[in-house]
Amino acid sequence: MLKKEGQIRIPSGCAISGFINRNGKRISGDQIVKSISYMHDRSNGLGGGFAGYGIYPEYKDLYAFHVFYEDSASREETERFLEEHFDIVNLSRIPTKKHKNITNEPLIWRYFLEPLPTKLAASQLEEKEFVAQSVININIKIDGAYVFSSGKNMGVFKAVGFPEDVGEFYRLDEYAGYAWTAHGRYPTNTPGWWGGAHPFALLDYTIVHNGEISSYDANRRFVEMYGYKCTLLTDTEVITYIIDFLNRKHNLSCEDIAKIIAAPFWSKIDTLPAKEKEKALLFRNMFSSLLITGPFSIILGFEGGIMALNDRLKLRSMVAAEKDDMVYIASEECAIRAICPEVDKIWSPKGGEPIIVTLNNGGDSYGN
Amino acid sequence: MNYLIIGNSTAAIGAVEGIRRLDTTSSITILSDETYHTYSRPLISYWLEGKVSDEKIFYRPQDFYSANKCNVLLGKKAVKIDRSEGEVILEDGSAVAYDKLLIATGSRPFVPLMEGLDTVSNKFTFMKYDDAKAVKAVLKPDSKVLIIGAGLIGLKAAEGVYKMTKDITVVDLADRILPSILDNEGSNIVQKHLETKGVRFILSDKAAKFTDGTAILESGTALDFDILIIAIGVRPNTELASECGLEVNKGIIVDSTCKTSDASIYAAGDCTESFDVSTGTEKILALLPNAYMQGEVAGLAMAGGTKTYEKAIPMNAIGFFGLHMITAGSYDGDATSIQTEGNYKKLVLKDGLVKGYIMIGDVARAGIYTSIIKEQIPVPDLDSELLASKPQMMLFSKSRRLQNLGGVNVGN
Amino acid sequence: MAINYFYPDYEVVRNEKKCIKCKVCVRQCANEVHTYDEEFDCMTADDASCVDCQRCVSLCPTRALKIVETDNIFKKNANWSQALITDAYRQAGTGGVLLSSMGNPQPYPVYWDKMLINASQVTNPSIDPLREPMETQTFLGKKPRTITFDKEGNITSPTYPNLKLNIPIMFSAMSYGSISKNAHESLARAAEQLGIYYNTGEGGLHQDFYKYGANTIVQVASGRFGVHKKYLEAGAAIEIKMGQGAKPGIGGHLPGTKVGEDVSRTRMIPRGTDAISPAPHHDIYSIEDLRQLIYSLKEATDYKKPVIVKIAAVHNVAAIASGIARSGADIIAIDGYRGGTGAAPTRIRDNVGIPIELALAAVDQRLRDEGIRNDVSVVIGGSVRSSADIVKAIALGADAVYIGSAALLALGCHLCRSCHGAKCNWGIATQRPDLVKRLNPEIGYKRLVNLVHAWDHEVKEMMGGMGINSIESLRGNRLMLRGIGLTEKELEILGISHAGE
Amino acid sequence: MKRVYVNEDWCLGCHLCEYHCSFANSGKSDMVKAFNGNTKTTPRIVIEEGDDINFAVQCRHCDEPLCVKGCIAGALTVTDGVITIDDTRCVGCYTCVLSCPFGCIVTDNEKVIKKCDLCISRTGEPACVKGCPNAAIVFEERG
Repeated sequence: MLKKEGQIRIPSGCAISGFINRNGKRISGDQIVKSISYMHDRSNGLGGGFAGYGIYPEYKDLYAFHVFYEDSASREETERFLEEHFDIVNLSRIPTKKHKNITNEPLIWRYFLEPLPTKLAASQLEEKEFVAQSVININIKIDGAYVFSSGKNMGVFKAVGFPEDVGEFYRLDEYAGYAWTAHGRYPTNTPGWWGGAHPFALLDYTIVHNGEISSYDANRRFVEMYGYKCTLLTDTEVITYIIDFLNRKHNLSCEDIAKIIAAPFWSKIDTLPAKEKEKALLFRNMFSSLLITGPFSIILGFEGGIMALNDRLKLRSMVAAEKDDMVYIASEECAIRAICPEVDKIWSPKGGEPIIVTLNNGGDSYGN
Repeated sequence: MNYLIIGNSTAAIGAVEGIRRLDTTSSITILSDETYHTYSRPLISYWLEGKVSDEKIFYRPQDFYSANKCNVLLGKKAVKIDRSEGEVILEDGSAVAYDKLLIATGSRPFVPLMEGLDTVSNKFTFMKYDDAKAVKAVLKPDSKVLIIGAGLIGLKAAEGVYKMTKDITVVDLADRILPSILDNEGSNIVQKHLETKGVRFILSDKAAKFTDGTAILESGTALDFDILIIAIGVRPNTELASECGLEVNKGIIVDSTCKTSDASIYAAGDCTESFDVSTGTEKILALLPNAYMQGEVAGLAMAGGTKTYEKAIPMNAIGFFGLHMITAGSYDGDATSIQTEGNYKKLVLKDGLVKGYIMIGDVARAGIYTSIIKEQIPVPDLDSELLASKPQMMLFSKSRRLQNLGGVNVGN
Repeated sequence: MAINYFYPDYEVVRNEKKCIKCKVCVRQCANEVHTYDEEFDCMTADDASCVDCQRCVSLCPTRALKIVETDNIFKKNANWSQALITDAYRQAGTGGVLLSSMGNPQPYPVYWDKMLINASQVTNPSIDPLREPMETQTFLGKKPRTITFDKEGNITSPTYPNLKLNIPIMFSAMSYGSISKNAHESLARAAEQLGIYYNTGEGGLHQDFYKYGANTIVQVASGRFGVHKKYLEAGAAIEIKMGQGAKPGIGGHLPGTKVGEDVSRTRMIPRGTDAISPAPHHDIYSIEDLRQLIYSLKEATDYKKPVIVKIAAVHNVAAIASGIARSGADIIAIDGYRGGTGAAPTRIRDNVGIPIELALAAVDQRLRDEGIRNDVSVVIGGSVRSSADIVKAIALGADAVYIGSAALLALGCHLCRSCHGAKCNWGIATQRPDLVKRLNPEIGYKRLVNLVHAWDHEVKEMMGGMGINSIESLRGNRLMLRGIGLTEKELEILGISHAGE
Repeated sequence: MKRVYVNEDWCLGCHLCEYHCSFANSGKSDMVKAFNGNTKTTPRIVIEEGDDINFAVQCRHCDEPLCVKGCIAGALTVTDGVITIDDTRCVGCYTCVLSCPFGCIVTDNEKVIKKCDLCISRTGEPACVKGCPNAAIVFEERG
C-alpha cells in the first residue's frame, strides 16, 4: 500500500503560478485558477491548491486557520485545544461546491482567532511563535486534524485533484486578493492526500514549489534542531520552515534568505567586494545546511509581498512578467499570457536570483 | 669576409666548424697540398690494418665542404704568404686573397741523414694517407718490416702491418718504448705485451747505415728487411710563417685565441706552440684533440668570437693489440702507482695539484683525472682517499657535483 | 628451543627463469631477506625475515618475485586460530606484550560496505560535474548562533575562527618520529597545494616545516612533546589529542632508537630517550579540565585558532562528544577502531573501541538532538578508504574526514603492519637515513595530491549523481544512504532506511 | 634542451637504471632475454656508491663536448644537442674516454665505445629515468 505524506518522503514535479498587484488592488481568484489551468499537463490530478493574500479584510487582524478533519472526533478535539488557547471570533465550514473530480473530501473548517492573552503571556513566547507552535502541536498531536493555513488576512485552499477543479470546488471566484499563488501537483510517491497538496503554509508564509530538492534531509535535520518538525516529508514543508526560521527567527530579509537557500557559488563569492563577501561567506558558512540544492522553483507568499526563486543552477523552468502594476510568475509563459496577453516585459530569471515584489506605500496589504 | 685556411686536416676542420658557428655566409677557402677529402691522419694505421675502410678514413662526411660552403683547392701547395697584399701565393704562381688567414700546416716526419738511406727502395715515413698506401702497395705476407722509432707512430705502424706480417723489428735509440708518454714501468708493460705478439725490439741502438735490404746498427747488428719505416719524430711546418715574418719559436707563437703576431693571421694545430698547464711551459702539443680545439678557437676568433683555449695539456689515448693506455700531463712530482695484473696506474701530484697520470689496461673514466689536471682543482678539494683508487665523480665536493651533474651550462 | 621455532608466515617465491640476479632485492630489503651467494652464483631468501612489504616485488625489474602466504598449517581449529596459537607461543617465550601497527585487521563488519548511495533518476536531474560547478569547499569550526547587522549592514555579531578546506579531506595526525621527515614533507606540501591540512601528531613541528604552518594542525597530546608558544602559533588550528582509535585508553611510546638528533630537537627531549605519552593527560581528569585546556590554548593563541579535540570512538562516544561540544571545542575529531598507528599493543588495537560509522551516526544525531550541531564541526577518521567512504561519512553527518592510512598508501605503504619494527622499506615509518631517502617528497606530495584530487573528483561525480552540487547539502543528508544487510538496530543507529524502502 | 639530471639526495643505489639502460640498448624485447642470454649489454650509465650517497652518471650531452671535438674518427657527432656514436666509424682509440670530464664514455670488450644517446631513437624517454623508482634521475629542461 502506498504511504502518504508524513510516512515517506514525497518528491514531486509540478506547475506553479502567481501574481501580485503592487498597489494592493484586489483581484478575483478566478484569474489565478485560469492561469494554472493552462499548465494542466504539469499536474497529474493528485493535488492542486492556491494561496490568496488580502482575502479576509473584515478579519484582517485575526489569524485565519483552515483545518482538514478526517472525522468529527478530531474536530472536537481540535476545537477544545483552540478554545483553550485562543479566542475564537468566528468559525464555519469553508464554502465549497460539489465537483465531480473532487472526491473523498474531509471536513474543511475555518476559524478566525486570536491568542488568549493569558495563555500567550504564560507561554512567554512571541505571538507568532505561540501561534506557530500551536499549529505544529495540532498537526503532530491530534490524529486526523491538519491545520493547512494559519496567517492573517490570507488563506490557503487545496485539495486532491487538478488545480482548476480545486479552484472551482473552493469557489475562488468569490474571493479577491492583492496576491495569489497556485500549484498543480505531479507527485510520484503518494496516493494523494489533501494535506499534502500545496501551497504549504505556516503563519502567513506560503510556498508553492516545483522541483525535487536533493538537499532535503540535510535541510530537514538542520531545521529540526530549532523546534520544527517536518511531518509531511515534503520539500514545500521544509522550505517553508527554512524561510520561517530565517525570516522570523533571524530577522533576515528576502534578499538575504535567497543568498542562503540559493547561495552564490564560492567562486562568485571570491569576486565580491569585501563587505558583501564577508556577509556572503558568513551566510554560507553559518547556514550551510540551509543551502537548497537540486531543482526548484518556488513562489513564496507572505504578508505584503511575494518572492520567486530558482535553484542556483536553474534546473527548473520559471518565467516572470510585468504589466503596469502587476507582476506575474509562472512555470510556463502560457500561464501568464492566459491572463495577461500583452505584457510590458517578460524574462527568465537567472538561477539563484530572487524576484521580490512588495506592495507600494510600505505595503498597504489590505488594498483598500 | 674572406677566410683562407692553409691545410685540410683536423685544425682546418675545427676552424671551419668554428667559423660557421658565428658566420654562416662568408667565403671559406681551403688549400691542401694533398688531393684527398679531409681524412684523419691517426686512422692510417687502422686503414692499413684493414679495420677502417676507404670511406671511413674520412674525418668528415663527403658533403662536409658543401654543407659548410667551403671552396676547397686540393693539390695546391702554398709557398708564400704576402702579408702586405693579404694574399697567399701558390706553387703555380697564382695568388689567393684573404681577410683572415689560418695557418694549419701541421707537421712532417723528421728523417735524419743516415748513411746509405738513399739506396733503400722500400723506405717510408708514416704520417699521410699516401704513406699508408705506399706501404700497402709493397707489403706482402712474410715481409720483413723494420721500424726505426718506438714512439706512437712507429708502434701504430707496427700494428698496421701486423695483420700482413708478424716479422716486425722496432729499433729505438732510447732504452724503452713510448718514452714520450710512459714511465719505465709503463714502457715495460707495453713492451712485454707487444713482444708476446711477436714484435721484436732493439733498444738503446740506432741504424748506422743502410744498404738496400739491410740495416747495420751501431752495435754492429745487421738486420735484413723488406720494408723500412722511419718514425723518429715530427717537425712542425713553420716555414710559411717564419718566412713572412711571424713570430716563430719551435712552433708558431699564438695567443689564447690562436692569433699570431699578425692580427689577421691565425695558426692552429701541430705547427703551433701551446701552453701546457701541467708544466706551465709553451710546447708543441701535436695531438689531434688539441689541433681541433685550437682550430675551432681560431675559427671562432676569425669570425669575431672571443672564446679562448688555454687548458691544453699533453695527453694521449692509444692502444696496441688490445692493450689500452691513457696518459696525460706531466710526471714530474710525487707519484703513487698501483700495478695489478694487466693494469697499471700512476698518479702524479705536485704543489697540491694533480699533474699527470698513466693508466694502462683499465682506463675507465680516465677523463675525470684529465679534467682535474686541466681545471687545476686543488687536491684538498678532492676526496683524497678515493683519488688514488679510481676516477669518479665522488671525488668532488657535493656542490661541484651538483654543478656538474645537476646544473646547467653543461660542460663549459 | 623447538617450541620457539615458527615457520615463516610468508614465503618468497623467485622465478629463477626470470631472475637476472640484478640484486635490487638484496639492496632494497632492510630486513635482509635476500642475499646473493657468490660461491654458487645464486639468489637466496630468508623467508623468516620477510614482512611482506612488497618492496622487492615492486622493484624487481623482471617481475621474478612474489610473496605467498605459507601453506604450513597447524591442525585446524575454528576456535584456536593459528595466529592465536602462535601468539601464545610467542608470549610464553618472551613474557611480553604483543605489538602491532597500522589499523585493526580483524574481520569485524565494515559498515561503509553495508551502505549504498542514492542517485537521481527522472524526477530530479543528476548534475554533470564537468558542466556545472560542483562545490566541495567547506569550513570547519563553530558557527555563530545569531547574526546581527548595524545600520550600514556591517556584521556586529561575533564570529569564530574557522578552517577553510578546499576539499573535505585532511591528513590525520602522524608524528615526526613515527613517520619520517620525508613523509611529513610530502604531507605538508600536498596539504599546501590542495588547500587542506596535515597534522603534526604529537611529535612537534620540525623547524623546516614552519613554512607550511598555514596548512598545519599542531597537536597537543598527553606527552606535550614539542609544544611551545611558537609551535601553537605556527599552526592553523590546535588539536588536543585525547585518544586514538587504534589504541583507545592508552598512550604512546616512541623508542629511544628512533629519537635521533632531529627528532630529539623537534620533540624537545634528550636524544636517545624513549618518548612516552601517558595514557591520560595528567591535567585532564574530567570534562571541566578539558575546558580549561581548551581555553588555555585559545588564550595562548589569542582566540585566533580553532581548537580540535580528538577522541577515540568508544562506547559512550555520543555523550562524550556532547560534553566536548559544550566545552568550547570548535571541532570534534573522532577516530574509529580501524585507525592506524605506528605501534600499539595488539590486543588493544584489535579489541578496543567501536566502528567509526556507528560512532559518527550517534554523535551527529546526539548533537542535533541537543541543538548544538552548528556549534562544532565533526571530523572523522579511522579507516576512510575511498571516496565512497567519504560520501557516506558526510551523508551520515561528518563535516570532513581525516585520512591516515590512505595517505600512507599514496606514499607507498603496503600495509605490512610492521611500522613498530622501524625498518620501513618504503621510507615512511622509519628514521634510518638510507631508508628515509626512499621516499622522495617530490614524488610523495604529488601522489598525495593525485589521490585527494581523484577522490574529490569521485565525490563530485557521486554528488552530481545525487543531484547535489555542494558538499553542505550532502552533510547529514542520510536520505541519500540505504543500508544493506543490516539489522533494525543498526539501521536505527545509523539513522538510515534499508535498501528497497 | 632536455637532459638527464641527477639528484643524489634521492638515489638509492639500487642499480635499476643500469639494468634498464642495458636492456634498452640490448635490442632484446624482454629484459630477461637481455640478461640471461650469452651476451650482456654494457650499461651506458655508471653508478657511484659512497657511504651515504649514491648517484648515477651518464653522458651530460655537453654544449662544448670534448669527446666530439677530440674524436679522431669523426665518429661522435651532435644532432639536436644529442651526442651519438657511429659504431661503424669508431676505431676504439678511447680518446673520448681520455677527454670526458664525467667519465661517461663506457668501454667493454667490444671494439667501439658505448655512450648514452638518451634513448632518443628508441623510446624518446631515457630508460634509466623511466626505470628509476625514486626520481633520482630526471629528464627535463633546465636553466
